[in-house]
Amino acid sequence: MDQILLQILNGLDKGGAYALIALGLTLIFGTLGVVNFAHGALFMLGAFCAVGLYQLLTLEMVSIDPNNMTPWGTPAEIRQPYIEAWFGEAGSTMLNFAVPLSILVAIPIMLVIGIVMERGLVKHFYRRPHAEQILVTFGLAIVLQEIIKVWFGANPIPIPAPEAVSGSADIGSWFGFAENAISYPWWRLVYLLFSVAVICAVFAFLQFTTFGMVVRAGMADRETVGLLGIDIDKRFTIMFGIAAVVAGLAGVMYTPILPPDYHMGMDFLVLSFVVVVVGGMGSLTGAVAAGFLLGILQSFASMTEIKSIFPGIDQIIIYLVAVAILLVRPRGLMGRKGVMEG
Amino acid sequence: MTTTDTLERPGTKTPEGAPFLIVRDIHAYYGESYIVQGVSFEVRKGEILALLGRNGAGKTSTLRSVARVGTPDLKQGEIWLEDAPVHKMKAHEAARHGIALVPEDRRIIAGLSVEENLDLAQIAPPIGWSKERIFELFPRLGERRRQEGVTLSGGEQQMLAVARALARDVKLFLLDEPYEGLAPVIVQEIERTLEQIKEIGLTTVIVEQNAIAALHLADRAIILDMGQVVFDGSAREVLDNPELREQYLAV
Amino acid sequence: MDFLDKDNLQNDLILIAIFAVAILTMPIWLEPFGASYPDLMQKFAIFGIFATGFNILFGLTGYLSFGHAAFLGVGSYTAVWSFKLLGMNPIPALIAAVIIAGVFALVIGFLSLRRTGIYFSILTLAFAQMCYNLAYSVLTPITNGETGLRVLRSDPRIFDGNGSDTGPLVASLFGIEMTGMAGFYFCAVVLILVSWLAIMIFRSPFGLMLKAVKTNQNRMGYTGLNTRPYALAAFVISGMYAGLAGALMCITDPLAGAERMQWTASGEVVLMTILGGAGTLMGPMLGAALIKYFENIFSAFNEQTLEHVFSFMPEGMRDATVSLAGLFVGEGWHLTLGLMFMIVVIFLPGGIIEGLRRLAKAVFGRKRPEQSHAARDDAAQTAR
Amino acid sequence: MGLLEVNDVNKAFGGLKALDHINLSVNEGSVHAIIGPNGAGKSTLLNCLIGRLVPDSGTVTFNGRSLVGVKPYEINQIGVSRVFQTPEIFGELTLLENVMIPALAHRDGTFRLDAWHRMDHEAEIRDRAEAGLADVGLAEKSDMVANSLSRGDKRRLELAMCLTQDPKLLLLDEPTAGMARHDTNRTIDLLKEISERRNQTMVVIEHDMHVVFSLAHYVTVMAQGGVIVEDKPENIKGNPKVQEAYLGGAHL
Amino acid sequence: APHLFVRRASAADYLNAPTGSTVTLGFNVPQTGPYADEGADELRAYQLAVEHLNGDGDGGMLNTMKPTALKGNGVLGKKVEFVTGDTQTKSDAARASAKRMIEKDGAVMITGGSSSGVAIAVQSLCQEAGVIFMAGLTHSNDTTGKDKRANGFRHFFNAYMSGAALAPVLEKAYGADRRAYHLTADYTWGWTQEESIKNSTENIGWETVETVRTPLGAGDFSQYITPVLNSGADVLILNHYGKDMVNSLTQAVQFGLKDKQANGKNFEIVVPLYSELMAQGAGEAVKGIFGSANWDWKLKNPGTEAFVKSFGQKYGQPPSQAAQTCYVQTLLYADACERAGTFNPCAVISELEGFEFDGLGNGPTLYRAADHQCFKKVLVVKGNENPTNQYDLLEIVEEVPVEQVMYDPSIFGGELGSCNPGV
Ligand SMILES: Nc1ncnc2c1ncn2[C@@H]1O[C@H](COP(=O)(O)OP(=O)(O)OP(=O)(O)O)[C@@H](O)[C@H]1O
Ligand SMILES: Nc1ncnc2c1ncn2[C@@H]1O[C@H](COP(=O)(O)OP(=O)(O)OP(=O)(O)O)[C@@H](O)[C@H]1O
Ligand SMILES: CC(C)C[C@H](N)C(=O)O
Ligand SMILES: [Mg+2]
Ligand SMILES: [Mg+2]
Repeated sequence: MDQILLQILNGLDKGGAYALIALGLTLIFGTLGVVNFAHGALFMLGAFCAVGLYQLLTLEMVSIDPNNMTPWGTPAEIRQPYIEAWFGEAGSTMLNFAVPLSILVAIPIMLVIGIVMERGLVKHFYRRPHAEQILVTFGLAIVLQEIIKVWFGANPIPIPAPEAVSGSADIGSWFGFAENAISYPWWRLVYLLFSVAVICAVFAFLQFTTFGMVVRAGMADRETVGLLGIDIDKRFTIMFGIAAVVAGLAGVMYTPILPPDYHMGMDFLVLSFVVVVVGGMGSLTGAVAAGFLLGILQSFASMTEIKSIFPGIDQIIIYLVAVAILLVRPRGLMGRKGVMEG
Repeated sequence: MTTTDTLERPGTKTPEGAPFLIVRDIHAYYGESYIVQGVSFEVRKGEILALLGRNGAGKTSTLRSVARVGTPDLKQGEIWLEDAPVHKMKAHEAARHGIALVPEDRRIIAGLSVEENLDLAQIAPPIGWSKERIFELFPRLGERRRQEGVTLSGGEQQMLAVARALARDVKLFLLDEPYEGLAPVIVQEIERTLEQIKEIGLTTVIVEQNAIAALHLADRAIILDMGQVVFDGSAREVLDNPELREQYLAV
Repeated sequence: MDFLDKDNLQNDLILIAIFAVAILTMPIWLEPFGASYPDLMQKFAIFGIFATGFNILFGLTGYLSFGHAAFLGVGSYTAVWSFKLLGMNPIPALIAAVIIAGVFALVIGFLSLRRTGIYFSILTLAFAQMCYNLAYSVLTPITNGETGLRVLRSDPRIFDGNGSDTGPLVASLFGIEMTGMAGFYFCAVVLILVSWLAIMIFRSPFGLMLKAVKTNQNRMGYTGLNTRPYALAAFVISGMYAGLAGALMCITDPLAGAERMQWTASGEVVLMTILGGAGTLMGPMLGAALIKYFENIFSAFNEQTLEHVFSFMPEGMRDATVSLAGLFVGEGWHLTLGLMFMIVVIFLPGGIIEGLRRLAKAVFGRKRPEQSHAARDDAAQTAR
Repeated sequence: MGLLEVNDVNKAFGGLKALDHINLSVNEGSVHAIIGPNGAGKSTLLNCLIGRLVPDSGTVTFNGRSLVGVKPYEINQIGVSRVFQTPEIFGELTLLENVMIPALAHRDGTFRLDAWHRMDHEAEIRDRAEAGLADVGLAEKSDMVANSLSRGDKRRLELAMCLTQDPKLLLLDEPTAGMARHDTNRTIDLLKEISERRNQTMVVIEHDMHVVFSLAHYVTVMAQGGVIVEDKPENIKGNPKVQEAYLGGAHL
Repeated sequence: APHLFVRRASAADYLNAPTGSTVTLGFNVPQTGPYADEGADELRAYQLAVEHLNGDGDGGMLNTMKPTALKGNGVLGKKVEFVTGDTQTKSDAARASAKRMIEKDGAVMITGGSSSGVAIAVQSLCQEAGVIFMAGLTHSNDTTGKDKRANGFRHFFNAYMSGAALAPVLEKAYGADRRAYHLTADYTWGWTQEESIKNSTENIGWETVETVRTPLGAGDFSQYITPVLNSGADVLILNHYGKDMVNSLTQAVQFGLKDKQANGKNFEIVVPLYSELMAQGAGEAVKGIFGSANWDWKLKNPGTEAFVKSFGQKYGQPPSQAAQTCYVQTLLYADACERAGTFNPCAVISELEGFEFDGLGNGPTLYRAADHQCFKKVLVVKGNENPTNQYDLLEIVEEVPVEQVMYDPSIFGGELGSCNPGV
């Protein structure tokens, strides 16, 4: 019983992550119609905003230690983070909250990245064939990745969550289960809440303003929307900026769960495409629903009981479900007609 | 048969009022095909100009150039609306200056309901007729306000396209075959609307295959052939000149 | 309507003849590029076949499959199994691989083609990823998992397994080992044959129907044509090309690994095709060659080789140049690849072939008197 | 019994009755016009004939065979061809290719894997296609890409595509809309000639009364999903119901 | 082109016999993908080795190796040159790269790799082609077990040795009454390691509760970790490597496994195969966690000290175990050539087979003739609780003597075959 509850919780959490990662993609891909293979790279850049800030905060004052030598015969160094040297206690607190602080840093950075990317590159590709969009965004993704690799190396870089939420929560005891029967890492709960909050914010923005409708209209027919006096380019740029921020935030918050490396974007790329398409092109609700659905199913498919009946099911469950859904429902869970069907 | 030298400023012929729209020697291309080959004309405020010619003459291309839509690409020439240099604008800027184009293929936006199609027209200023007023003129649209625009019948779509232009506060109305596919009763209705519009003093350029109907409405007419102006004069002149009608309009 | 010109067949024959000569003389003219060693030339030919086949589906019908690597993998495994069971003759391996890959393509295509656009792409992707994941783990008894399936001395090899068995375990056709240059010529001949087939398809009524599938499926239906079998036939044909390519990989090097089926491998052929020019006859092959060249030659540069290259410079400048250039080669070759992708799409929309066409136009002016048939056809394709 | 029999067909979109107990009979060799106000259900009716829509109830028989639930390509193969209100053409192909495709479909059926044939050996198909283009006056544009045609020309292209198929029944949804008068007249002549020479059965939807009265042997007037009158053209003109619902004071 | 044939047909009795004043070695490492950093460190070591062989630099382990025939004037009087390539950690790419080195660049020996799949694939390629393969990082039992080849050699240890070395230490630390839960990367290497560790822990009396296979590159392992919580296990064994291990370990710690109590004992995590880079990637999470290693830069012996010194001075950081094994493999190969007096693979193989040496950082070592596997001490290490500097991530717990990790070469099956000189 607790096992099942735990898997449900875990599935929800995974689903939250999938939904959040797919959300940024669905804004660009499902809404603007650009097959954005650089989405993973945006996610990765977000994570590296956190890495960058963390490294900035842990920048160390290096002084030569006269009493010690390294084993290879050069003088040893004494290192102390500037931030602690300068701010003492307050400095350590900042360091502790590096990840949440990164959110503040990542929002403007990702916004600028998104806008620059749209203005400088993607803008010219709205009317080009999807194939060319794939090639150019994939090229961009590789370039971004390699730049990060040159700068930060290829090895994962761990970023701790704030201490207060680094342990795990004894959720079971809240609901009257035995002690420690159901415990779950705090940070993952935070991530789940964060996903829900961001998803709601994006929904609110697109549903309660005409922005969403205009962008949808612009995607269907830019020319006509222009004839109605609307500067659709500007809106597309904003949309792209928002999507980049969403992707970036998903990345920032993911760092304590998965130590980021330059390649992490590619690993999530396929998954996020699958989630968006299973959800249905052009539907935010669909993407979110698909994210949660796939997360929960994946969680269950990994249970030993199920794996012993269908060996290997956990490895293919996402694709299997994707196939099943797409064969039964022509446009995924709730896709809109005519979006990327041709 | 009168053919006007395209270089001559037609505006000088009719002295009353300064020209409202000046199109001066515009050249436009689709990629490498040279389609609009030096078209010039002027329209005075409150006037209705009929733009006539055979299929492929370049009527649509001319209208699209004036509305500053991306294709065809206007490579040379000037377009002035009052004192505004329209040729330097993008489509949405031109629209904000009061130019409205009702495109020939209607361009109802997929995925949006009838009402949303109208809402869309009322996002950017200047805003024109209210939705209520529009639905009064076109009750059929009112009945179908929640239906997806593209599932309307052909004629209903045409109504929506006209309605969408009216929803904006327009100075210059560019109509590309507004009667196409409409039943005679509706044609009459739109004709009446256009007459009303004319009374308000709205300046209009209308492209229409049904030359007779257009000429009855219009003050002046231009005939295009092979991307060039071959006639520019009053609507009466065309109606009275069977030779001209025969040669360029085959009526 | 260029393909209706009277002398058309003749034009095509000239085209394929030139092509054949170009391919067969590769060892000579690739020498200055450092690409004239057998393995790389084999890869050019093999991936040329793969991309050409992919183009029959994507370039003509517009269906963007993101799972074609699965058929390549299936072809590879089939070929190795044919070696293991039947013997090291490449011919049965080729035939079996094409058939089995065709069967897979038939099943996957039948299901995936129920959808269009991105939904189709994701379906193919999902099928291929399932194949990959299963091949990597659960199906290890058949695929030998991560290590890859190889021919072992203990395998039955009905037709040549008996007797003293000390020679290397490589495919051999009538005693000619299919490694090295012999392997390359074998691949080259197959490439020329299937390129001819591709030209035939492009020029056939069937090919025209495939183009029609791309532009307007509704109209096809109202014109009395059933689009599904056309799309499915294209899918199966291109799957067979992939299977063929997979088999050739094993013929020149008898090992089949699961990573051949991963999505990145499917993505690679997509990139090759678009890079060269989707829908053009020769573009995909060019794209394939370019990517393989980068992968094999650019990744091999290191500081030492760079210093050789820039040895004419004064020391300080050389060091700076070497460390700058070092960013783009060796471990940085991906960076160059990414930049190349971007530059090609940005400046040569429609791919390299289209770029060449424009270049030719700029150089020879508007009116090119006698243009080769392929160039014209390619131009017509990319202009769309 | 007519070549085409539509019997008590109904079709609703949500609450909207687009077709309301429609009956229609088209005799072999006749030109049957359908007119009616916008939104009357004319196009919807054609959609039910070609398999794009399936009627909610009622029967449609063509040449004694039911068309309900039959796939569009099969319906076309048994001889029903349609020109659409918004042109459906192969936009990225040249005009000649556009017309050769129906010619091939007519000859080869719904599917044929003739990958080893060569188009340049298909002289007969090509001649046929060129003749088709010439019929509608597009011969000299045969190498253009269809998307770059003006609107009126797209119409004519589509007509050419349908004519090359030699259909038993030709459905025309506003074939002359957007055509210059001159070409409208040519199209009328062409259709008339075809109707007489081949004894071609046609159903024409038109708002241009000139076209209707020049061509039609029978006219069905629809309004609000139903048939209000069916008669010879001469009788339609004066019918008060038709006047009110449709013609207004239009100059005929 | 013509020279291709010429080279093949040259008078020498083995493939790629160096004709000029230089000899070319092929360094085939992952330069892209998740193991790129590891590959970069391997490449550093190779370059250092070449430098030392050619008599540049301080000579490194050339000075400590015993016995040695190396003179610091290249190999057999020929200057050592090298070519590099990217394996991408994929068998196909690795083989393509190795083929380029053999066919185009004329390499007489290929070395490198960062995965057993790649190592086995390249090893069999070298066997067919007729050059020597000196494996880099590869830990699967298969490399010198069922997939062993006459032309291939491995200095690195394997999963069996990891198990044999770890078990007694684990017994000492955690007792004999433990219930273990395995999470295993679902591919060949993972399976062999799981099997080896399972066998050796069961030998000391542990019980195996469950062995669960996880897909390669899963990223998020939470759905595999949650079932561990209430499974009745009190030890989690992570048969993962690289990024997978970094992620699974980090996440296991986040799920509170390290602080958990089970069966009245502290819950423990074990990572049988450790590396410095993984420890770096996992950060805090590695503290106090046991594992095994082939070598560590903090070892106290002359070879290690010499190597760390020259590596550290050149690159400003200590070498990883990947670097060490690659460096050593290069020296061993060069030494064997020197002793054989030729680069002919068959002669080199017979020099390497049964070769006993010392001074290369691992203490006395034997290249066993039966399976071309090196036998030497194995280190049991533990994540350092109080690192004094950024490189001080692992702490050596025990140097397990070679006898304890020795096994009978026949237990893994396989067939060496005969040497192939390539002509
Ligand atoms: N997108 C395009 N690309 C290339 N040529 C085009 C394009 N659109 C139109 N043309 C060509 O430009 C010429 C003028 O077209 P335009 O649409 O302006 O004619 P029109 O007078 O409006 O005709 P119609 O009465 O048929 O609508 C035609 O010859 C047409 O073929
Ligand atoms: N898919 C649909 N969904 C909802 N309503 C539809 C759909 N298709 C058609 N309609 C409605 O059905 C009615 C009949 O449409 P139809 O297209 O048949 O009209 P029509 O007689 O062809 O008119 P027109 O002369 O304007 O083309 C219209 O009111 C239209 O809005
Ligand atoms: C790099 C190795 C030590 C581990 C690796 N995963 C292998 O397969 O062997
Ligand atoms: Mg027009
Ligand atoms: Mg209609």
